Amino acid sequence: MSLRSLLLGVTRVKELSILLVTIAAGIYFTATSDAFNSLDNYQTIAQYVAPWAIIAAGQVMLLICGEIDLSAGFVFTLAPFMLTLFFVNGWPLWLALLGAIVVSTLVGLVNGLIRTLLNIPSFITTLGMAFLLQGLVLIISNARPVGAPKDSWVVDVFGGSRWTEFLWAAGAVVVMQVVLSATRFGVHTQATGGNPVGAAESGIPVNRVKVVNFAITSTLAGLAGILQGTRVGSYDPTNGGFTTMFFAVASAVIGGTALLGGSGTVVGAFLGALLLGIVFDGFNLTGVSANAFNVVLGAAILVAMVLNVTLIVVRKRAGSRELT
Amino acid sequence: MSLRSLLLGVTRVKELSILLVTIAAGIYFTATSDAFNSLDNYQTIAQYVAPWAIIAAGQVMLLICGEIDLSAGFVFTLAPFMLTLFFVNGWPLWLALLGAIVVSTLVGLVNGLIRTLLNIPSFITTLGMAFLLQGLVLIISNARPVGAPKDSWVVDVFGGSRWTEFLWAAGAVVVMQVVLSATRFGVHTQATGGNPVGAAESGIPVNRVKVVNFAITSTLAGLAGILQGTRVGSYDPTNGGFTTMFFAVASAVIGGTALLGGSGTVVGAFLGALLLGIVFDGFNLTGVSANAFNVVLGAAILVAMVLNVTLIVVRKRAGSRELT
Amino acid sequence: MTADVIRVEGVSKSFGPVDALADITLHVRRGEVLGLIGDNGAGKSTLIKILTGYHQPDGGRILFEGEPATLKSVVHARSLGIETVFQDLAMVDDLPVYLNLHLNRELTHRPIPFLRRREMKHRAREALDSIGIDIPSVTAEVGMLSGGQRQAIAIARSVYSKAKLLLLDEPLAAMGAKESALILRLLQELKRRGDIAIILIAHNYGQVIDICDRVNLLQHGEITFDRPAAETSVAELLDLVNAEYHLGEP
Amino acid sequence: MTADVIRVEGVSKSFGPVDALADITLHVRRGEVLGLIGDNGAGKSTLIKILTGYHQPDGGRILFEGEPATLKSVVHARSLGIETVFQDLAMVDDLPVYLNLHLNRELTHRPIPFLRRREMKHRAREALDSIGIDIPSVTAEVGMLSGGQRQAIAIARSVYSKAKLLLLDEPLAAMGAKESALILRLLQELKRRGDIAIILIAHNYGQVIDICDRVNLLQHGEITFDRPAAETSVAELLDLVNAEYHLGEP
Amino acid sequence: ACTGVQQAQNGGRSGPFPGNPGWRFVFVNHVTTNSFFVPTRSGLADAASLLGVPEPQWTGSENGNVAQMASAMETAINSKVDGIAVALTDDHAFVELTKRALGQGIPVIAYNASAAGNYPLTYVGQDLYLSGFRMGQRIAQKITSGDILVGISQPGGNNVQPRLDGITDALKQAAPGVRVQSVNTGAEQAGELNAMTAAYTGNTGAKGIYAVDAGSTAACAKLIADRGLSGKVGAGGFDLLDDTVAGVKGGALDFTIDQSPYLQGFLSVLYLYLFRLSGTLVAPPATDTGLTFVTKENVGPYATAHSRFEGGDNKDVIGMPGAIPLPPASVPSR
Ligand SMILES: Nc1ncnc2c1ncn2[C@@H]1O[C@H](COP(=O)(O)OP(=O)(O)OP(=O)(O)O)[C@@H](O)[C@H]1O
Ligand SMILES: Nc1ncnc2c1ncn2[C@@H]1O[C@H](COP(=O)(O)OP(=O)(O)OP(=O)(O)O)[C@@H](O)[C@H]1O
Ligand SMILES: [Mg+2]
Ligand SMILES: [Mg+2]
Repeated sequence: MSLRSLLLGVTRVKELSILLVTIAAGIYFTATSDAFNSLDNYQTIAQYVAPWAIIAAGQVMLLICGEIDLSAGFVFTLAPFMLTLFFVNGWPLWLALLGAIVVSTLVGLVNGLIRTLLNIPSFITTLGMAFLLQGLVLIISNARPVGAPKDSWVVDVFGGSRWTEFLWAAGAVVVMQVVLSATRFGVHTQATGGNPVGAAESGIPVNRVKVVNFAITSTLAGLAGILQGTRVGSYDPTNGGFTTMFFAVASAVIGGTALLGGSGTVVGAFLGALLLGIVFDGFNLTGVSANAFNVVLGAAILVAMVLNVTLIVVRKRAGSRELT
Repeated sequence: MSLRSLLLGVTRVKELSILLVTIAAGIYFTATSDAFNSLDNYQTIAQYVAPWAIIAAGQVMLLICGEIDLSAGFVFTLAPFMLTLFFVNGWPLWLALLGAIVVSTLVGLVNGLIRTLLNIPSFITTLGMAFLLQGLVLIISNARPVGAPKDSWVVDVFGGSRWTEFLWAAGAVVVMQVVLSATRFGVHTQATGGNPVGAAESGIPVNRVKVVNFAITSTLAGLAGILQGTRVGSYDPTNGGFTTMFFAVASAVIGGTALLGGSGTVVGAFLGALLLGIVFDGFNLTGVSANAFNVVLGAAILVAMVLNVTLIVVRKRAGSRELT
Repeated sequence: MTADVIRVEGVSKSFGPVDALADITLHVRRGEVLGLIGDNGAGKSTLIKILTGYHQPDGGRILFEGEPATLKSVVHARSLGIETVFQDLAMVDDLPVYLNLHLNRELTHRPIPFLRRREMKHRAREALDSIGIDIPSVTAEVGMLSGGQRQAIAIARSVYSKAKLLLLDEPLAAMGAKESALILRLLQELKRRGDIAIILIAHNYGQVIDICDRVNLLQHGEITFDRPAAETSVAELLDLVNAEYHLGEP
Repeated sequence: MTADVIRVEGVSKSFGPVDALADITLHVRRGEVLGLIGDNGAGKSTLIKILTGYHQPDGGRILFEGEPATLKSVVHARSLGIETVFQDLAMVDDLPVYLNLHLNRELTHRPIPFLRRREMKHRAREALDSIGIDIPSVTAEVGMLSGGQRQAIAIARSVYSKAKLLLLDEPLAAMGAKESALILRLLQELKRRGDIAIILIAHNYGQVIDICDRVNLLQHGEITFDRPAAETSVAELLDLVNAEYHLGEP
Repeated sequence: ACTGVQQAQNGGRSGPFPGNPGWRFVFVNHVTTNSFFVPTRSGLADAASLLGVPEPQWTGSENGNVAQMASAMETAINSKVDGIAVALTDDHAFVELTKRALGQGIPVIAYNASAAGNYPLTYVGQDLYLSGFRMGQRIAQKITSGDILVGISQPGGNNVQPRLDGITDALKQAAPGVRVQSVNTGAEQAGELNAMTAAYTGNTGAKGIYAVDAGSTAACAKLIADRGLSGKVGAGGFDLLDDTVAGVKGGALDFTIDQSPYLQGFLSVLYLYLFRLSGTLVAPPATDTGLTFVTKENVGPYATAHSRFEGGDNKDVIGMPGAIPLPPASVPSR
């Protein structure tokens, strides 16, 4: 009886279906490759997942309130170079890192203000910002990669030590999920996306909600960029960009966030990123070469989503049958 | 009096503001570069604009009914290789071209069916399709460009002769604008995006409307790919892709299409593409160096949009004052 | 006495855990106006959405003009001659009044199927004038209009179709007194012509008794009361709906 | 006799070419219920949206509790104690009933400002029960509910706030007879307590006369009629709104 | 479409060599789908086929993303492959990974791009920066003052940016009067043509039109042909796309640079194989795959053969020319 109600409770968890799909992907690769289940490989998967999950944690909030940030990938690229810039100008490393994060936040703020005050669609605002930042990175870096700083506790904490990047990702996901589902700000974000006019009539400061979410997304993107660059040991002007942004948004959408606003969960986005990471790693592990890789990747995304949708239908049916 | 009412009518044209911004951009570059106003340069601009405008003509329809096609850029890439595949297998050139277009249409059909029958968000459906097609192109082409066919009336008509690519673009824009604003299908597309439930309650076959628009977008993308490849004389597997899709969608949004569905015009998207083309061409013309290019591009997009929004406000105010 | 335009026999419908309709049986004849009343959430709109092909029933059957009919979709129902004013109005805010009035029934030229905008505007103007609603411009976007104006458009849309069965889900909810009167007169006019069956949902029992030939009460997913309007009164209906309620008491 | 809670003096508002309000002057006292009636599109909702800080007037001035007030925003108006039930209800379909009931007034823990979901559910249940509306579950998403159920939630939301001025824009439009009666009783209860001023918009003049102390008629952007409810009648109001209309005639 | 069917079965033996358990080699590349590497992939497939090992996996990043390459290399290490060839396009990102691979007995060699401070067993290829530097010197022989346009598909891209840097540095030394105007052409070939055309339209006084990636080079050739600029401007670039070869042949381009990408794949596999087979005894030698300026004199076979060695389809033996043009004179090592 208690097991039954437990099961019943489980079927009501929104993220269940995507979790099952992710597990299915794991089982598939376990069967096709011996090396899949090893700590080393888990770490590799974690490395794929972390940046997407961190950025997605912000994008989910933005998507829920009906916006999108195309420039997040370039904030990801920019932040490490801002850090370097501050660092070589004599700031202590921790302060340089903080400075880079603050710059990232400011970029988000500017995005949000342009979006809300000037009422320019976020697609265009952040597309313009994306190009602007990309150019800025090239100018700052002189189009050349630089080595990440080394030998400091700051480095160890922010990506240098094993798993720290992933821990930050997990932290970001937990914090943002709590913000979304356990705070007024989270409810207001949902209301802003679900019914902008209604939210405004209820006195919710919809513009402020949007600006804050732009700032959050950008901050997280900057953090993710620094973490990844530091882990890899190199800050590279071609990292990040539209590709990274794309996979972050895809993670969110795979995880159940509606592109048209109103609903979504951060945990779902994390599972979406995990699924993509497993698929990427798995196909590399089983030796799929570059030309065929995208065919397999595309097919895997489609199959996973079909499975996901089927599971959602099954889950809903099971849930409602039990309740009747 | 008649002039006044003419002016009044003009202020009511939705695309007026973006047209003015485009003209402003043209004036700016005329002032900064002697070479801007020459037939040769117009042709270069037209070459930038044509593919974006053709794809955007379809994307506008999709965006209006609340969907997006991320795979359009890869249909653009695929179509020329399908043409080549049919051609080297002995089909006459015109039939090979027709075959490639039909394949493009089918891709759109599949996108639409997955979207509507399985109810998978179009972002994911078409993202999966994008990767799949990209892989397919790489396999078919072995990642190598091939020369476009030559010496046939088909080649001359489809991009080979000067200006033909642009003429096709103009044709696509006119036809799609007419479809959008002068046919039942156009009204149904707007209704589907504006109020999906209401449209369905009114008996509009919303799913069919979406599928057809997916097919249209894909068809146009395939056509654009063949035209561009034929003009350049080389079919290249790196052409198109997410970049081209991005600029097509950006053209649409700059031209006033709402990303969340409901409203937009094809002519606006064309003007958006024209603006982007002028900006790209203009900055290359004035010798902006590679590293700085994107900074300038991003800033130009933002400035253009701010101008555009300001003009819209002015236009609305002027229009309403006259009427009162 | 003419035959039933529609007969509903034992129809049921659940949404997951919610049983909206348990076992509905009702019928309407040509030239008849049936009033359907019931509490909020009783399932009236759900029944209408089934008759209009928007929802599929879980059980039971529907006979249209004596023939068993599966109403597959709104298009299908409409092709049979079933027209609806939905409670949520089914308006597209971004489209102008005249296009909303002709939604999915746009007029086109022949042979080239371009829209006949001018004619649609003209007809829209006429239809709205005859209802007597004051709408600034038929080219205004519907999203800008007041609640009553929107409702008037939805009603005009259905009333001016050549329907055999007209379903009206609270058409007068947001209508002013003057506008309500005009619309009720319009329905009376339709009724007099005698070639149409109408189901009207309303919470204003006075209006229901005024216009309807027969009244059905929907309670707990079933029709619990079916009586000619002439043989009942507002007071009786109110008593039925709520025993504790007494007319006149504020 | 208590002082005016709100006074509107010569307020006007246009939307582009449409003059919604020309020159409005009205006032409500504490403990008083003012009925505001008028045709569809007369400008009633526009006036309410101005009083609630959602629109800004083009001209005229507003005095709140005797002081000139610029109602900058909904938050601002609410901070002064002005609560509204909008005609479009301002519901977020994707959110559950209990969160819609507490929209922008969510309860949180201290010092960590997490939501007190359990308590909000509990209060929502109570509020809805006291209105007497039957809603399957307070955790259901509002998008699934019937028209009347949605309206009940919007009313409960405002009535249970500690407002000084309560603005109700056609709160009973989609409500059933039983539910209407319960809500009217609730308003009467609020009125009896005497610490609140209420403006009620309704098209059902019977209800208006029953509950209101005073009736104002909004026509052509101006208040053309202002009389205690006891000194007028449904018939008179109907005559005013439309000379051609006669009560009793169907 | 891929080769690989014949290597489907694991393991095999070849010629005089003993059988092997089907060694799996992985190539980590920075621009996996770039047409430049088509011959490289032919080369590695040929070597694998010759030696009886499965066709190596070709992976990494499509657009020069270092983190993605590092992850791909890490995946290879995790799956305990038998050898890794990596294009070291970053100085820092691959150091730890190389150490880790070597520590686990996985040989690592660098191909196409190498980096200082890393520990690959050897390097097979040509230095990207050096190739740019040589090109700069070559330009300086023809142009000593004025503007030149240099197209680059992806500024900052680690397969192209070093070449541009090399050109700039060489010109600073050899012809300081030349001003380099870089043109951001974008990754797609058609856009590259538009960008180069616009840049030239705006600067018709330019003395030269050059490029540092395959697509932009082809665009230069097409631009010069379109505008009838043959012989009026200096022109050249990299790699051997059809339009480029035609451009050299027709005189539109002065030169294009061939880096023998075939050998980079072929030799890498051969070296990894021998290193394993001999239990480290046959240490792989550092190999300069050369930098050949393809000019009107030696373009003949490039234009006609469509050879698999240069990215074509032709698998036949290619006829030798009657005489072999003299290569650059040898330089004494001391
Ligand atoms: N799509 C749906 N999903 C889940 N529940 C639904 C759905 N549509 C209606 N319901 C539920 O079914 C019940 C009946 O709703 P319905 O809209 O038919 O009521 P109604 O009689 O029209 O009420 P009202 O007079 O308030 O409009 C309600 O409890 C409602 O919440
Ligand atoms: N945002 C807006 N933009 C343009 N016109 C508007 C807007 N809001 C209202 N109007 C117009 O102003 C007039 C008054 O509208 P309002 O909603 O105030 O009427 P109302 O008295 O509430 O009518 P109802 O009883 O039908 O709800 C109408 O003609 C309406 O079309
Ligand atoms: Mg209803
Ligand atoms: Mg109103």
